[in-house]
Amino acid sequence: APAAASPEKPVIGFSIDDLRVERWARDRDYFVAAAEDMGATVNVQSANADEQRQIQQIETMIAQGVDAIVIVPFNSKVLTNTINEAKSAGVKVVSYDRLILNADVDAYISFDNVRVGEFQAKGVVDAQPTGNYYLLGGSPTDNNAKLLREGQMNVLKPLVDKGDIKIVGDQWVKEWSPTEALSIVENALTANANKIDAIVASNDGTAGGAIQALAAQGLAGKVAVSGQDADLAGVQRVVKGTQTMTVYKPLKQIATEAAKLAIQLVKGEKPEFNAKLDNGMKEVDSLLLTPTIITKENAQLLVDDGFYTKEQVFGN
Amino acid sequence: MIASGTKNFTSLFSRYKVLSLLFVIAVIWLLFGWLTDGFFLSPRNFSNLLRQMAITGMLASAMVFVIISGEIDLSVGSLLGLLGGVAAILDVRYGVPVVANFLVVILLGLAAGLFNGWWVAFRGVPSFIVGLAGLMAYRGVLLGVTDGATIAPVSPGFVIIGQAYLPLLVGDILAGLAFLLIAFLILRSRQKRQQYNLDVPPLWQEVAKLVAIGIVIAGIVITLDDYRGIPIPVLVMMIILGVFTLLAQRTVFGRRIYAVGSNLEATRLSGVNVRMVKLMIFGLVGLMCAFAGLTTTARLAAGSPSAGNLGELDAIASCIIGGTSMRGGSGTVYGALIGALIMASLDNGMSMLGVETFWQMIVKGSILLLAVWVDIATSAKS
Amino acid sequence: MIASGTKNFTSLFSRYKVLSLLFVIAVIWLLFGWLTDGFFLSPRNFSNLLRQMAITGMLASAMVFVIISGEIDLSVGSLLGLLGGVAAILDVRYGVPVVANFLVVILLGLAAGLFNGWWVAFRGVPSFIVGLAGLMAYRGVLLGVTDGATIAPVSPGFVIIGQAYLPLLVGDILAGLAFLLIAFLILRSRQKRQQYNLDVPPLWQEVAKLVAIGIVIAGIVITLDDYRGIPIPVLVMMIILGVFTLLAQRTVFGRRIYAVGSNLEATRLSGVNVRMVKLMIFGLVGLMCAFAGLTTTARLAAGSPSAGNLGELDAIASCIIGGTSMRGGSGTVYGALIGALIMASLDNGMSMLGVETFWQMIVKGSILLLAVWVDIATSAKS
Amino acid sequence: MSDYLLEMKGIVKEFSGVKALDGIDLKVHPGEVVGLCGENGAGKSTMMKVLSAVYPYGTWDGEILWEGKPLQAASIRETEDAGIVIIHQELMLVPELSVAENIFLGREITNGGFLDYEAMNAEAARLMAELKMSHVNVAMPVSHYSGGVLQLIEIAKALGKNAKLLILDEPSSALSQTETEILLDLIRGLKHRNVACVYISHKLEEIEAIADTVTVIRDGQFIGSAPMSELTIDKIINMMVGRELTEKYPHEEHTIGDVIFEVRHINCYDPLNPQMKKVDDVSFQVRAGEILGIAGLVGAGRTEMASAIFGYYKGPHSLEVYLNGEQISVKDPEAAVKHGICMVPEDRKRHGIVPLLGVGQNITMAVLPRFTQGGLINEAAEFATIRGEIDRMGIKTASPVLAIASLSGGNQQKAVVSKMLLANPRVLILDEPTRGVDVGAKYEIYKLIYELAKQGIAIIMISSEMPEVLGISDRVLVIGEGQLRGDFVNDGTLTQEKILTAALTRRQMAA
Ligand SMILES: Nc1ncnc2c1ncn2[C@@H]1O[C@H](COP(=O)(O)OP(=O)(O)OP(=O)(O)O)[C@@H](O)[C@H]1O
Ligand SMILES: Nc1ncnc2c1ncn2[C@@H]1O[C@H](COP(=O)(O)OP(=O)(O)OP(=O)(O)O)[C@@H](O)[C@H]1O
Ligand SMILES: [Mg+2]
Ligand SMILES: [Mg+2]
Repeated sequence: APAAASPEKPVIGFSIDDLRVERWARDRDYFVAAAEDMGATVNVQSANADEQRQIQQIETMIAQGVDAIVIVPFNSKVLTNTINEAKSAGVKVVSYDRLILNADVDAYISFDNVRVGEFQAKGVVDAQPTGNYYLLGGSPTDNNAKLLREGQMNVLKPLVDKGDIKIVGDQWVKEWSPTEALSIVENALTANANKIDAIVASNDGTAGGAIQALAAQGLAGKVAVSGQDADLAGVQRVVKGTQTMTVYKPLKQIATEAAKLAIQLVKGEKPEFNAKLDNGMKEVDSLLLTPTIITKENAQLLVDDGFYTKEQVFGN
Repeated sequence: MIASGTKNFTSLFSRYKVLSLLFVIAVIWLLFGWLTDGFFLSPRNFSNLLRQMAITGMLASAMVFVIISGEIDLSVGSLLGLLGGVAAILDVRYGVPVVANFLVVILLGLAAGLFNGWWVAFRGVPSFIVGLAGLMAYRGVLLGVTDGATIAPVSPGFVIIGQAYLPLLVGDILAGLAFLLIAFLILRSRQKRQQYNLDVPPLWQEVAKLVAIGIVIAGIVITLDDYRGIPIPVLVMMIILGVFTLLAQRTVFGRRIYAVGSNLEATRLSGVNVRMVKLMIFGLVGLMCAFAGLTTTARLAAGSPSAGNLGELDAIASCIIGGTSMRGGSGTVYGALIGALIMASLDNGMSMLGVETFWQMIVKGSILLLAVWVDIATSAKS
Repeated sequence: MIASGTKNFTSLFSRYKVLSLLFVIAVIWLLFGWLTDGFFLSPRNFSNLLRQMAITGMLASAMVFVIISGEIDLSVGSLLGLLGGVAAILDVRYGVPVVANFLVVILLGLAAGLFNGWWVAFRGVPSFIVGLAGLMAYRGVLLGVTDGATIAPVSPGFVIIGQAYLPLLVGDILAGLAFLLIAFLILRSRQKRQQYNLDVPPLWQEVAKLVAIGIVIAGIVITLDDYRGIPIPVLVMMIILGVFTLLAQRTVFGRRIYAVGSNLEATRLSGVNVRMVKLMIFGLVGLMCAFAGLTTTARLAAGSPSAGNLGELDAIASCIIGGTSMRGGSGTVYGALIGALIMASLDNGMSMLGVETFWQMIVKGSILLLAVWVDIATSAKS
Repeated sequence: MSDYLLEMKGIVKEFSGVKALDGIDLKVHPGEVVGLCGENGAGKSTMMKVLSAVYPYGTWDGEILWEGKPLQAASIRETEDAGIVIIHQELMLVPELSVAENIFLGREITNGGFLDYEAMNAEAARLMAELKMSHVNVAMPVSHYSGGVLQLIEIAKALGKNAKLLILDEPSSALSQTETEILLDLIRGLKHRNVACVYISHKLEEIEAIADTVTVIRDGQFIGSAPMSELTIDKIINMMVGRELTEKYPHEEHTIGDVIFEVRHINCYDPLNPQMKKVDDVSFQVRAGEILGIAGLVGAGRTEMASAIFGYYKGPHSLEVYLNGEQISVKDPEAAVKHGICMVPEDRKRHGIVPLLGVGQNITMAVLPRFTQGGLINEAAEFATIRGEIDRMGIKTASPVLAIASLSGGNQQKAVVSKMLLANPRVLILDEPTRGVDVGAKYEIYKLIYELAKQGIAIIMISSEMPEVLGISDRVLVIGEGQLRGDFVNDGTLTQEKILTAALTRRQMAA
């Protein structure tokens, strides 16, 4: 039950895009742990990848009287009204991981999706600098999938123009569904007579589907495949060599920093920022963190970071 | 239904049906009110609740006719998204004035609805397939026109219909007018019945009924005023409720919807143009998709490619929770809205409590089942 | 249907219905074959196509009974996901031997199906609501048990049922046996009819039919053998097709499914336990969800929390494309599978061509509509 | 020429290759009542559907002249506008709408765009009163009523339209004598207003009483047409079936044994109004081999009583059932059938047929497990049985796999009766078993009833056709307003008057 808010024992609302995705579940765990350590109460909500739902949840949090709301927006462009409401109710707003646009947010803390997309493309290009590339986008209705693609193209476009690589196909995976990714790659392999050298997949789930299709053709490990999120299954594939890379975002760090930031804002303290970003309405005080490319070589990092255990990553 | 002496029986019965729904709502509200230390029952949250149910409510108000007529429409979510997206594009990219924009989108909605209806009524394609095709195709068009990106920021004049509140005085006056209209209708009907020498219920009964209605209206308005007044989308929904209830109960078209769903063959053999009825129902749905789409875009202040996703399921569920039979022939608009309110209450209450997502899904599923079961079990006994 | 002299009529008619579906498939295949320079029509892609339709096909085979009986089940996608997830957890976390694992999951599926059916048959809750509740709740449980994470890697023994192929010889022998079984059934039925002094069709007609069946079976097997043989999921689907067709056409239970869907009251008054029939239909659905869930997990070599999402819509669409009436009382299992094949062909062909997503959605929606319309328009004439 | 209101010439109508009508003529003068007779499946209903454009112009061959001008209607609307109004053989009411709304469906009264319920209710009440049904609440949904009342609502609906020609397709099959009389009087009244009628009925006494001219068809062929004054019932029967039918009720000796079935204290209450009793403490016994007729006026509560015994009464009810002296519980039809209690329900369309299944599949529905062999249905054995039943009952169907919905009404009824006969009942309840069945086939059904009685089966036959009750029952119970008001042995002295008097006499005290 929600406790009455006070600066000493602040109540923080944490509205997350989609807790059905492993990565966000981890963010939540770290965030809640950090905030509670600092004496705050947290109400976590998942919008299940639905902007309408997210707005309703934020409204509900405002009605409930929280002191600050940390938001992982599903769609960063649709929260203008809601954040106006939060501000007029005196609630502090932190934009988490994705920058909320055209809105009066107090702070932003992130790994940037365009950056992640660039990492993905770069990871694949490093492993397979030339040849036939297949692009496997995320959900066609998900704004973030677009941002990832933007980043990927930043890297790939010059190489395509140079003639090093050739993009032989480009499909979006509905609802990030691994099953659908599997079918798409099966078809792509058939259509291209297996002549595909690299697949730029946008997250580990779809990468998993793609690799199953490759495995059926005995191509797993021979084709470069990207990913994102450092899902356990993804990391295991990276270690095994069937997936080229995944993107690790030190979640503990971002979650802990975000919790700290939110509480400082509530208490009227001045948090430390390292950048200012324009979100269309104002220059938002920002704290930018760097994601890491995980390949077979540096997978140990995840163990060192306490993200996974050694057994989980490397087996027994 | 506007009850009357000879209808005592049915009206009592149907009142019971509403009562069992209201009972479900009361239990849910009290439970959440208790669990959230009263936050759930605050005027502000009541206002939120009504706003949150408005979009589903608009869809459900038209969907209920589709289901009564024995059909189904799965395309509403996508059509809502498409129309909202078009509105956003017209506003953001082309700067079309708000009123013109609304008109265009409403006409588009009507046209799309009629197009769906044409396939069902005149080409004999099962509505499930037409809806499924629409579900895909309309979403596809939306992705095509928006290129998968969110269209923002929508102009402030547009945002009003999603976010603004009616000035308190205007709201109060409207509520008063609505009450007077209802009173007028009831009394005129009474007078007519006397004129035709039909039974009339005792005067005190009619008065008691009017008083009850007055209290409900006043209760809603006062609570909403206690926060900021009547939100525009809620106003729109209420007007739709009134108009559609009248349409269902008191117009030729409305009664024919029930007739078509209850016994299509008999209706056809009575010389009714059943195809036209079906066509018009789908037209109505298109219209409501336009309203819902505009409201969504206004609320988001943006046109999103995923807007309205799964909206069809919410709308259908609202209708059925509200007592509409999947077999056609029976159902009410207010039932559908109460259904939407139940669903919104569950979402709202659980998110207030910070219940974990997976628990929310489980609880929502279970309560859905139980609510409908309670409804069935109690109304079977009465 | 196993045709027979007196059935000439209906069988001719239903053959026409199949023909119009086959015509739709032929057009789609030829078109894609031409557009993809023949890649679409290669044995390898044929194998892919059948594998890609297998999961939807399994769901549709049971869904068709639900729809024939006048109900609907929206929970299949989530139940599939849940059962697949449980199988993955048992395998990955607890190392349960594959066979035991399958047994547990199949029993779980049956239990879940019966649970759904119990609410529909014995508690009188509309199946739409039971399904919707299941859609949410089962997915919720899945998220709860997996904590939203993909469960991998599944053991190789498990993966076989999703990815492996039957050895060529075994496949050929099985196909031969299937053919012999069909021949035996046809001839025994013929002999029985003679014994009861009923009309029998001319011998050449039966022989011609058998030859046609033989050619189809041989064609499928030879094409599949040309790639790697019969994929296990395709084998499972074929067995389900055979068993369910027999169930529908030649068993008391099957006949009663049609009766219940056509007129529940009359069936009940004939002394049939209609509730039991409904309960069993849902049990069957649960069973098929287990099969589909296991296959999905095997194919992905992982239990994914989003597996089976929207699977219910695909399954229902397959049934309806395949000529099952939403009003209950009519439909066939093979029709549903052909429906699934049409949908898979569209997805497969367009993704091969690299058509843009939004175009894919528009085209798929339009073709769905047109295919069903062609089916209706042609069969109305015959 | 044009002194005819209607001329139908050489009408031919085919259903997928089978000719249901093969060149039939029909002529009607203004104000004339034409009786249309023929066996089940002769084509009477089809003919009327052609006339009323249920089958629109172009789907049949031949010519229709209406008031001397060709009528080529594409829709029912057009024929109604022309003044042709039809009451279909199968009820065509919308259960969820009120009685008044049904009566005005398709031509609702509006006032400023809104329905004028007051006017519609008042007018509907007037129409129902004309049919002596003023107790019917016209604001109630139709689903609240059953049996004869529905038929009368249907008639009221037709009366409300301004007809020049009223087609009544077996309007009296669910009516008792009293209501039939009212109906016939009404038709006479219409005649005075120069409204013509085509009256279809298998109750030839009615034809004799009302028709000016009789047209007979057989197997889709025109047989003849003559003024009623030149005809007798026997002549009509001769034309219909092509042979003499000397007696209408077979009399076969059968021995009546001990009491095998008894019901005590049947009480049924209205499903919507639990205060209202539909059946009031009725108890009775039936002996093995006895044919017990149950007579009463429409709405007496006989159907309710039967459905309570068979375990499917919807409202609150209580009763005790004894089979061979032992009390049994019949909680649903399944249990009833298990105990050997079978029933042919009154409402064929709702409770009798499974429309999409074939005729044969309907017939074997209750006994399907009998044909299984190793889990599979032995279709050949099933077909042999079906064939036998179709022959025995004389069901006219193009094929045993034809969907039963496309059979003529009477033939559907025969199939439903056959279904229950196959179930080897010990007690057989027949609720209006000969409803819509032609005279020849009725005779066959009576013979079957005797056949069963001879086998020691107890038979309870509810019928509104008084001559039928008197013709074949051993004993007659009379029900009036839900009470048992008479128990007569049918020893030759029982008359219709006695039964009617009993039905209308209110008991002083419940027994
Ligand atoms: N839709 C249909 N499809 C196929 N055959 C039909 C259809 N409708 C009627 N028939 C056939 O046409 C013939 C005439 O039927 P019709 O209903 O006109 O008979 P009827 O004279 O009214 O008989 P009854 O006295 O039993 O009502 C029957 O053999 C019937 O099976
Ligand atoms: N006096 C009445 N007031 C209201 N409804 C009545 C009245 N009489 C009959 N009914 C309606 O008619 C129905 C009974 O009709 P039905 O004709 O089936 O009775 P029945 O005794 O079986 O007579 P029958 O079998 O001769 O038709 C009841 O369900 C009731 O709704
Ligand atoms: Mg007839
Ligand atoms: Mg009766």
